[in-house]
Amino acid sequence: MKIVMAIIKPFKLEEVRDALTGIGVHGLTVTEVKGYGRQKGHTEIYRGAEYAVNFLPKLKVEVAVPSDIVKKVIAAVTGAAKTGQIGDGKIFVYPIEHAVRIRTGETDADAL
Amino acid sequence: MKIVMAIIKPFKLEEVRDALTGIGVHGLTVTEVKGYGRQKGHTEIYRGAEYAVNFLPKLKVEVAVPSDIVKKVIAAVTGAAKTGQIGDGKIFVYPIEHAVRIRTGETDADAL
Amino acid sequence: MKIVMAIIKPFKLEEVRDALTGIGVHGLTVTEVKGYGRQKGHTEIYRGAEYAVNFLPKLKVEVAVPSDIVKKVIAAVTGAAKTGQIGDGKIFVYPIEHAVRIRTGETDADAL
Amino acid sequence: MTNKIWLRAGLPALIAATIAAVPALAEGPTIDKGDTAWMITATVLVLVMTVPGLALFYGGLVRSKNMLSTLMQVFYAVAMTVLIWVIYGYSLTFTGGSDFIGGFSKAFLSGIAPDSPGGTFSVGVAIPELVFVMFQATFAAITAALLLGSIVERTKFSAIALFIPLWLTFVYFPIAHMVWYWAGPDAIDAAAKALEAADAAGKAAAQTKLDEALADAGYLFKAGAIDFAGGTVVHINSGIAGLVGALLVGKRLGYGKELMPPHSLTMTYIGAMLLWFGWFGFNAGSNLEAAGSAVVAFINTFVATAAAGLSWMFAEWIVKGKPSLLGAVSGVVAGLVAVTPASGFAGAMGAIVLGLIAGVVCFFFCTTVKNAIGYDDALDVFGVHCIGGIVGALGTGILVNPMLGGTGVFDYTIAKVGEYSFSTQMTAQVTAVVVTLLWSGIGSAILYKIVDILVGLRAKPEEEREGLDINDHGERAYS
Amino acid sequence: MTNKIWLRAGLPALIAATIAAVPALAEGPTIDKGDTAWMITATVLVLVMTVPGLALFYGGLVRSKNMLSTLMQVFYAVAMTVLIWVIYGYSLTFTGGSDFIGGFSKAFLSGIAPDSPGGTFSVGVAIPELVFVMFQATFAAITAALLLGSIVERTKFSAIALFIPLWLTFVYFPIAHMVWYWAGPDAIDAAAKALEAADAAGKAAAQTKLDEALADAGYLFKAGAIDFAGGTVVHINSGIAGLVGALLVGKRLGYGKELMPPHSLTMTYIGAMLLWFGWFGFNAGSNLEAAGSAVVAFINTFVATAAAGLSWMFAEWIVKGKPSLLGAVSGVVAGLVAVTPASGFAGAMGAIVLGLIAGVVCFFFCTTVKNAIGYDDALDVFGVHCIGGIVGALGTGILVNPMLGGTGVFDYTIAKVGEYSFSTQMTAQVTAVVVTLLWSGIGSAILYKIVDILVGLRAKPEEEREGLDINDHGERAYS
Amino acid sequence: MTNKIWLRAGLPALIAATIAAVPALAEGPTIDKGDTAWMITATVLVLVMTVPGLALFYGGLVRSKNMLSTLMQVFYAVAMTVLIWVIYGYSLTFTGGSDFIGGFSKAFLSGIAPDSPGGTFSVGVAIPELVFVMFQATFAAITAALLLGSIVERTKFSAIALFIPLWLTFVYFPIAHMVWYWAGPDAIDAAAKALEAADAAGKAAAQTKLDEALADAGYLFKAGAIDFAGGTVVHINSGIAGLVGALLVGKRLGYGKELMPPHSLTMTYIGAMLLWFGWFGFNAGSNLEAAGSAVVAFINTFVATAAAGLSWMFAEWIVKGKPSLLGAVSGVVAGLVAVTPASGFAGAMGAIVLGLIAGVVCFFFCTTVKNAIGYDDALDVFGVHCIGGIVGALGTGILVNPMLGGTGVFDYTIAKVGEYSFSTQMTAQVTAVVVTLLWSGIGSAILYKIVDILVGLRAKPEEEREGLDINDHGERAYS
Ligand SMILES: Nc1ncnc2c1ncn2[C@@H]1O[C@H](COP(=O)(O)OP(=O)(O)O)[C@@H](O)[C@H]1O
Ligand SMILES: Nc1ncnc2c1ncn2[C@@H]1O[C@H](COP(=O)(O)OP(=O)(O)O)[C@@H](O)[C@H]1O
Ligand SMILES: Nc1ncnc2c1ncn2[C@@H]1O[C@H](COP(=O)(O)OP(=O)(O)O)[C@@H](O)[C@H]1O
Repeated sequence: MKIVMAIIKPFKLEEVRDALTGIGVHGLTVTEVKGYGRQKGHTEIYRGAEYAVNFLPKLKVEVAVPSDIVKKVIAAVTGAAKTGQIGDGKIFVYPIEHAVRIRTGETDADAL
Repeated sequence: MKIVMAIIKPFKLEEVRDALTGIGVHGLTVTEVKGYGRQKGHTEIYRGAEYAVNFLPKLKVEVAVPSDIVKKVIAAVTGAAKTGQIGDGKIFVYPIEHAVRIRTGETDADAL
Repeated sequence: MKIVMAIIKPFKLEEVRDALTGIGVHGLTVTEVKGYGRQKGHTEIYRGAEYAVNFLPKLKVEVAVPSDIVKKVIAAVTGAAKTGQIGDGKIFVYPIEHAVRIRTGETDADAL
Repeated sequence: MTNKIWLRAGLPALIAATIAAVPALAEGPTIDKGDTAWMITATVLVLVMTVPGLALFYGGLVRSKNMLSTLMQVFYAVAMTVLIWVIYGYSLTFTGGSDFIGGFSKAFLSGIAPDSPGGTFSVGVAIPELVFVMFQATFAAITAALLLGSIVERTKFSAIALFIPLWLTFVYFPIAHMVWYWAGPDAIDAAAKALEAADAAGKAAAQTKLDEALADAGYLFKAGAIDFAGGTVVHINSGIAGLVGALLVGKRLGYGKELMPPHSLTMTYIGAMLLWFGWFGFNAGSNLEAAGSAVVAFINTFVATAAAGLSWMFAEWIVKGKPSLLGAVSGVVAGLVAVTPASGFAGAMGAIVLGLIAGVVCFFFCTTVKNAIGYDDALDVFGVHCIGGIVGALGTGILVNPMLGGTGVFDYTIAKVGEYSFSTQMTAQVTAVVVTLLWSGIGSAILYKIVDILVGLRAKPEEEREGLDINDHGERAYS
Repeated sequence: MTNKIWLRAGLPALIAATIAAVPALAEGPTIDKGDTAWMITATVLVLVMTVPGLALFYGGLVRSKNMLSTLMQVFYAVAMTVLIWVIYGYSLTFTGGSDFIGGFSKAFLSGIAPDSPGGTFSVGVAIPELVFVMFQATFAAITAALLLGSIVERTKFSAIALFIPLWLTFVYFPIAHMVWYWAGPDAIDAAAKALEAADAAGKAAAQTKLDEALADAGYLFKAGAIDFAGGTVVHINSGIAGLVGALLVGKRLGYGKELMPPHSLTMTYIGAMLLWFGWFGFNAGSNLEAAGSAVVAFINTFVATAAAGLSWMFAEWIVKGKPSLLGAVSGVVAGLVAVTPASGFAGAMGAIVLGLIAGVVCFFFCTTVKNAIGYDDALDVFGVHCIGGIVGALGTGILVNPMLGGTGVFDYTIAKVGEYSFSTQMTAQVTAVVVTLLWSGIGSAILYKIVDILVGLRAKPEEEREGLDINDHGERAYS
Repeated sequence: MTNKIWLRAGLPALIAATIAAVPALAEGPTIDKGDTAWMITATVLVLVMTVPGLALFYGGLVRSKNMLSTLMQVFYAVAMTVLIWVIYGYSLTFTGGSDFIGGFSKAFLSGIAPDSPGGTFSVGVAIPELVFVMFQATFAAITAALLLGSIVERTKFSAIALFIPLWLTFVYFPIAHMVWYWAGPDAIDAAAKALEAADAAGKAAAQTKLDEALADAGYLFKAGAIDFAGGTVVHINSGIAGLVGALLVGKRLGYGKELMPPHSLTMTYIGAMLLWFGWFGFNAGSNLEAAGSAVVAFINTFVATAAAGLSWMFAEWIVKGKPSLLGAVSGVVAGLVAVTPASGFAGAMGAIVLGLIAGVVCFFFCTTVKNAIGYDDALDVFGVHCIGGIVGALGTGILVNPMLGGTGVFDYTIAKVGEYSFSTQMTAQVTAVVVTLLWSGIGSAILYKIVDILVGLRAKPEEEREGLDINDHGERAYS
């Protein structure tokens, strides 16, 4: 199993969620994060103080899936999260060795 | 070493923390997340607008532990976080290659 | 490729960011987390109720980098985040199998 | 023309006078410090009901990325209105001239000294005119601010900065003049007394004088429409202007698709309660003295509001299954709006009924009707203020009836309460509603178009996405 | 019975009269616009002290998942009280009948015209009765809202919706009638004068008349208990009702185990400061005219509050090691509560001492005692309002003593301040405290039980876990 | 010495008198209930402008980890000031003695009864002295609270707890006495009349009496400086004390390097609007009666504020490219500060000009100048209050000129408005500014040093990093 972790623009969440359910993935976990990268931030001014804000609000979406559908998941996320503008985000995939559903104790594939 | 990452119900944090210290795990990191899965959300109504809210507040608990105690950790978390109702959450385990304690520079096992 | 995940003290973020850009790493994702470990928390009192607060605010910094520079990254983060006092935090490194830049579809090294 | 004159002041001035034990001195009206104290207080209450009151009521309902832009727009409307008002707005509104607009004789407040007396609704009772000037300034300010609720979260600040002064000048001042400008009680009372006193020879001349005094008033005032504290001038006016704005500016990106929950109902609650608080100045202050119908308006502003808050809440509980806080406070505002024109005229029990109706009607409108039509009036300015204002304007025509516990309408030409006639009164009320809807609806539409051409109404999509706080003002509300 | 009458009004009415230079006209009491202006202002101050004041003070202390439910419950209490009050509450409270409850003669405010004069505490001085009606409405409203603080975060909204009207009817109205209802200064003054004037023949009859006038009052009023602005009626009453509620509803899930920190002490601070702000209307307004003991109550509401805020803060600093903001603002409320019954009677220095004591006593109670006993009075309604109210009620009996800078108690039958007797006064004070504790404690217990049977008091465990905002109201406070 | 006396009261007392129709009775000044009602209201307005007004304005601008410490410091300043004021502050400030400080004759408010009349600025018009006592208490309180803005986020609470009482005693009371203490209108009027009436024989004696009456005043008052509501006493005074504090306490850790954005501009907005709201009590209340220049101060407090808010906003829009909410509300405060000394003297149009200038000057100062110099006045107490206060103090000297629509300055010795002389007036104004800057600057520096030696001014670095809320108060603002 793998976890597909995607950093996306906040307003894209609903579309990504729909794309995933579209391919049969019905569970995911979302975290509010701040991202730093090529996309340039903005300047904020509070009286005399000017700040260049480089950390932009993003969402981190984590989905645990069977290894065989990772490609489909990546495609789905990419398709839904893409705007073509700088800051669309990244997808990272890493392996997991165990998965457990706390409620039932089911493990691995059954737990996803 | 592994990181045991558990998605749990927010009010279960204290119990999970106690269960872990009970088995000698004295460090963990918690993140507020929103989860989507089988557990159905609720409807919110603001004047004319009705929203079906499917993302529910959860906590993500990450614990880095030596590989040999992973099973015990899983058992401890499962035991503490379980309510038996939908939405209890998941546990995912993935490997880490290095661990460093910033303060001392100690690495791997000593760093946990 | 690896993800270097560091738990640091909040006010150290700017220094860590500078250290990373200093070694040519121009992307990272930050999450507000709460940490539990050796560093003791503080007591809060609200009228009759006294709480020992053991979870302290930390920042989780995640950087995806090519495997070959992991050591440099660890060194940079350690150098910048260290205060020498308990609670400086940890660094964990884990492997990633794929990386994708959503905007362009570029993968792996090009995506970082 | 008729020599009857229907007046906004509900309570017989003589009662007021005796209550207040203020003798009408030969050398003109006197000023009682109790009245001055009350009117200064009432004025600051109306200010606080707008900033921060209305600003928070609105701000809590938007997403946090647009919080500052909402607060800022309301503040701007207030500050700009205050300046325009003392420079020429007061003069255009409260001096004679035509039936539709006044003149510039009091521009820059010229001729108004600290001790210049301003008429009230009681013969021989005055307050410092400068206090009246500022009391009315706060009315213009909140009206301008109210309409913004329908176009928040997507309209450029520069557009609003330009729209506000135009709208006040071409829409608010004329309507306020039409409804509220008149010669005042002392002028009419004097002319009427002169007519009585006049011998056969002088009768004709005296009659002309009286007719002139009566003719020196706004169009709707002369039509006999009664609006104690601004149902037409403030609420219907801003409500329709808001709807037109919502239609011309268009829907917010993602409206209907994305979740757009209020970012802080706590702020909305604070705002609503400050609106209630300040509205006592708005309604009871509109009597211009601490007596008579001030007390009537005061109690009605309590009971109608409580009734409307509960009726919306219970309606929602029954229809949607849960009583929401947003519903309850929306009902509060609906009740305040509806009772505004009626506050000095209706009896307490009549006000309760009015509140109960307003709460249910506005609930139905903001939920069912709005969704059916599908426009994006972001904060329901139309559904609450325009609809509630119409309920109030028509309700006033009914509840003023002494048979229903109302105060009746005072006729200065005969120095007592006039006969109540349902048809006459309702005709006048309907006229006021229709004229206001047309003037403000059409006028606002033209002004929005002009602004759109000059600076553009709508923010860029990516700016709207990221939020107006950062893009229009370079700040974030919360860190 | 005695023909002495102890009166809530601290200051000799004649002084008040001369200060105010209001002549007592032959044809009945006159209304001064300064008094009307002040009383309208005072009334809206009491409203704002409740919503949003009290609502925020309470709301800030709960967890964010219960914020809206807390705000909503307070609003509901206010709105429902206002309607019930004008329909029958005022009549039951402020008309004669028995020593324990009034009648329905003024139900629906029947017979009260905009210009009906309502008595004050000065002979010959009146205010519009409608203003008095609403001033008192705000007292009933805040009392009903106060008790909710002990049962928030776990009690169903439907239970509260039912409990409030019952509690007002069977607990608040009777107690307010017992403490505050009397025939008024003019009636007694007239009867007393008549007795003097009466010749041998008429003496007996005149004496009967006076006795009747004196007998026409509430039980505790006749017992000689003095409570200037509501120490017993408002604070002890709501405080004991709250404790009973906390015991019957039970502890919040996880109480004592989980962290339950206030979700926004900023809101609690705003609320506390608005309570102070509005309390000037509450205390100084209770004199019913802008004179005499209004000024006394005004200054005492400043100094006792400041003293109590600091005494709690310093006590905490010494005992716990740190001075907390929550401690300071809790002291503020404790001081306001304690000075409420004493405000029109004590001298400024006496008020400071009272405040210092109240702050320390309530601090000790909310920390040590409460934890020792272990009930879950969520927001310390009992520890602050009931305990603080008792400190105030007893303190008033001492500080009213002219020897201690107090004003003494005015005796209308002899038109001057009566002799001060410690034992007499304290007996009366203790009686009032005990009667209130018993009536409210027992009455509330019965009503909670009835509500529990009819709709159930307690929310389901999972609903309580998830929060009442989403489950009772379908909303979230913050997004 | 001269027997001319320049007075703070702008409006001729006779006009006031006729407006108010208050007869100056032979048996001393009378109290009008309208004045009492207004002054009670004005006083609570000044309280609410400080807590929660100023506290929120400040609190919103700090980081959330220091929110409670900021709110707490402001509350502490208010509570402590209120107690000190009634114990000895009022006496030191408002009794005779030297030109620089009063005596202890009224310590513990001894000799002040509920009905003791306190002088106003109109001959024969009084208010209850106790009301004046508390009105002035709120001025001392806000001044003490204002200066804290420059040293928040790093100063220990214990240091502030010690500094406040010292500062009031050695800096505020003397300055307030110098500027505001005088014998009062009745004393001077009586002496002047006596002089007229006196025959050749009595002339000399009468002249001495008058000179004595005139001599019985504070140093700057006699110098002819006019400051209607506290430009020097409140704003320049706290502003310079704040700057000195910022320099002595030092910069916040990370100042200039780390981001320190306001944690809630919503709170800052609420605070600013409550400041505006309460400032009407501050300025219009400073006339001490509901008449004459109260009305002038009232309108000026509207227009100057609106003008300054907009001028800062537009200046920022032009210079920085975006109009910020923080800029607009900072302008609001700058305008309020600048109009404070001028409020009862300037005409409305003059006040607008003053506001426009104040907004731009303070904007320039808080951005360009401050950054150039590089001190860490955290919340710009110096840039807004001291600079704005100086603009106002000097502007007052110009705008009081009747030629510019000003009211002129009333001369009680000749019972009419005196000749206006630019040079005389400006000399007096400059003197007042310089004396205030020196006394407060030097005095504050000494007191900070003393406090530093006794308890230490600055929090430990790690405590400052973690935040003062947890370390000084053991609480967090939000959970
Ligand atoms: N090397 C990295 N490690 C972790 N997160 C990254 C990395 N590079 C980018 N990100 C995340 O992806 C987001 C988008 O990256 P950015 O370079 O701004 O735009 P794009 O992905 O279009 O090139 C960043 O805000 C950050 O959250
Ligand atoms: N495939 C998944 N990947 C990541 N997180 C998941 C996944 N499935 C579930 N979760 C997380 O687990 C939580 C509980 O899952 P849910 O299906 O609602 O209940 P249960 O675990 O009892 O079946 C979800 O809210 C989500 O945060
Ligand atoms: N085993 C662990 N797993 C995950 N996070 C950990 C672990 N141990 C420590 N942490 C994180 O590192 C932070 C610092 O650890 P702590 O023991 O307090 O200080 P130090 O790292 O200096 O020994 C903790 O607050 C927690 O967020």
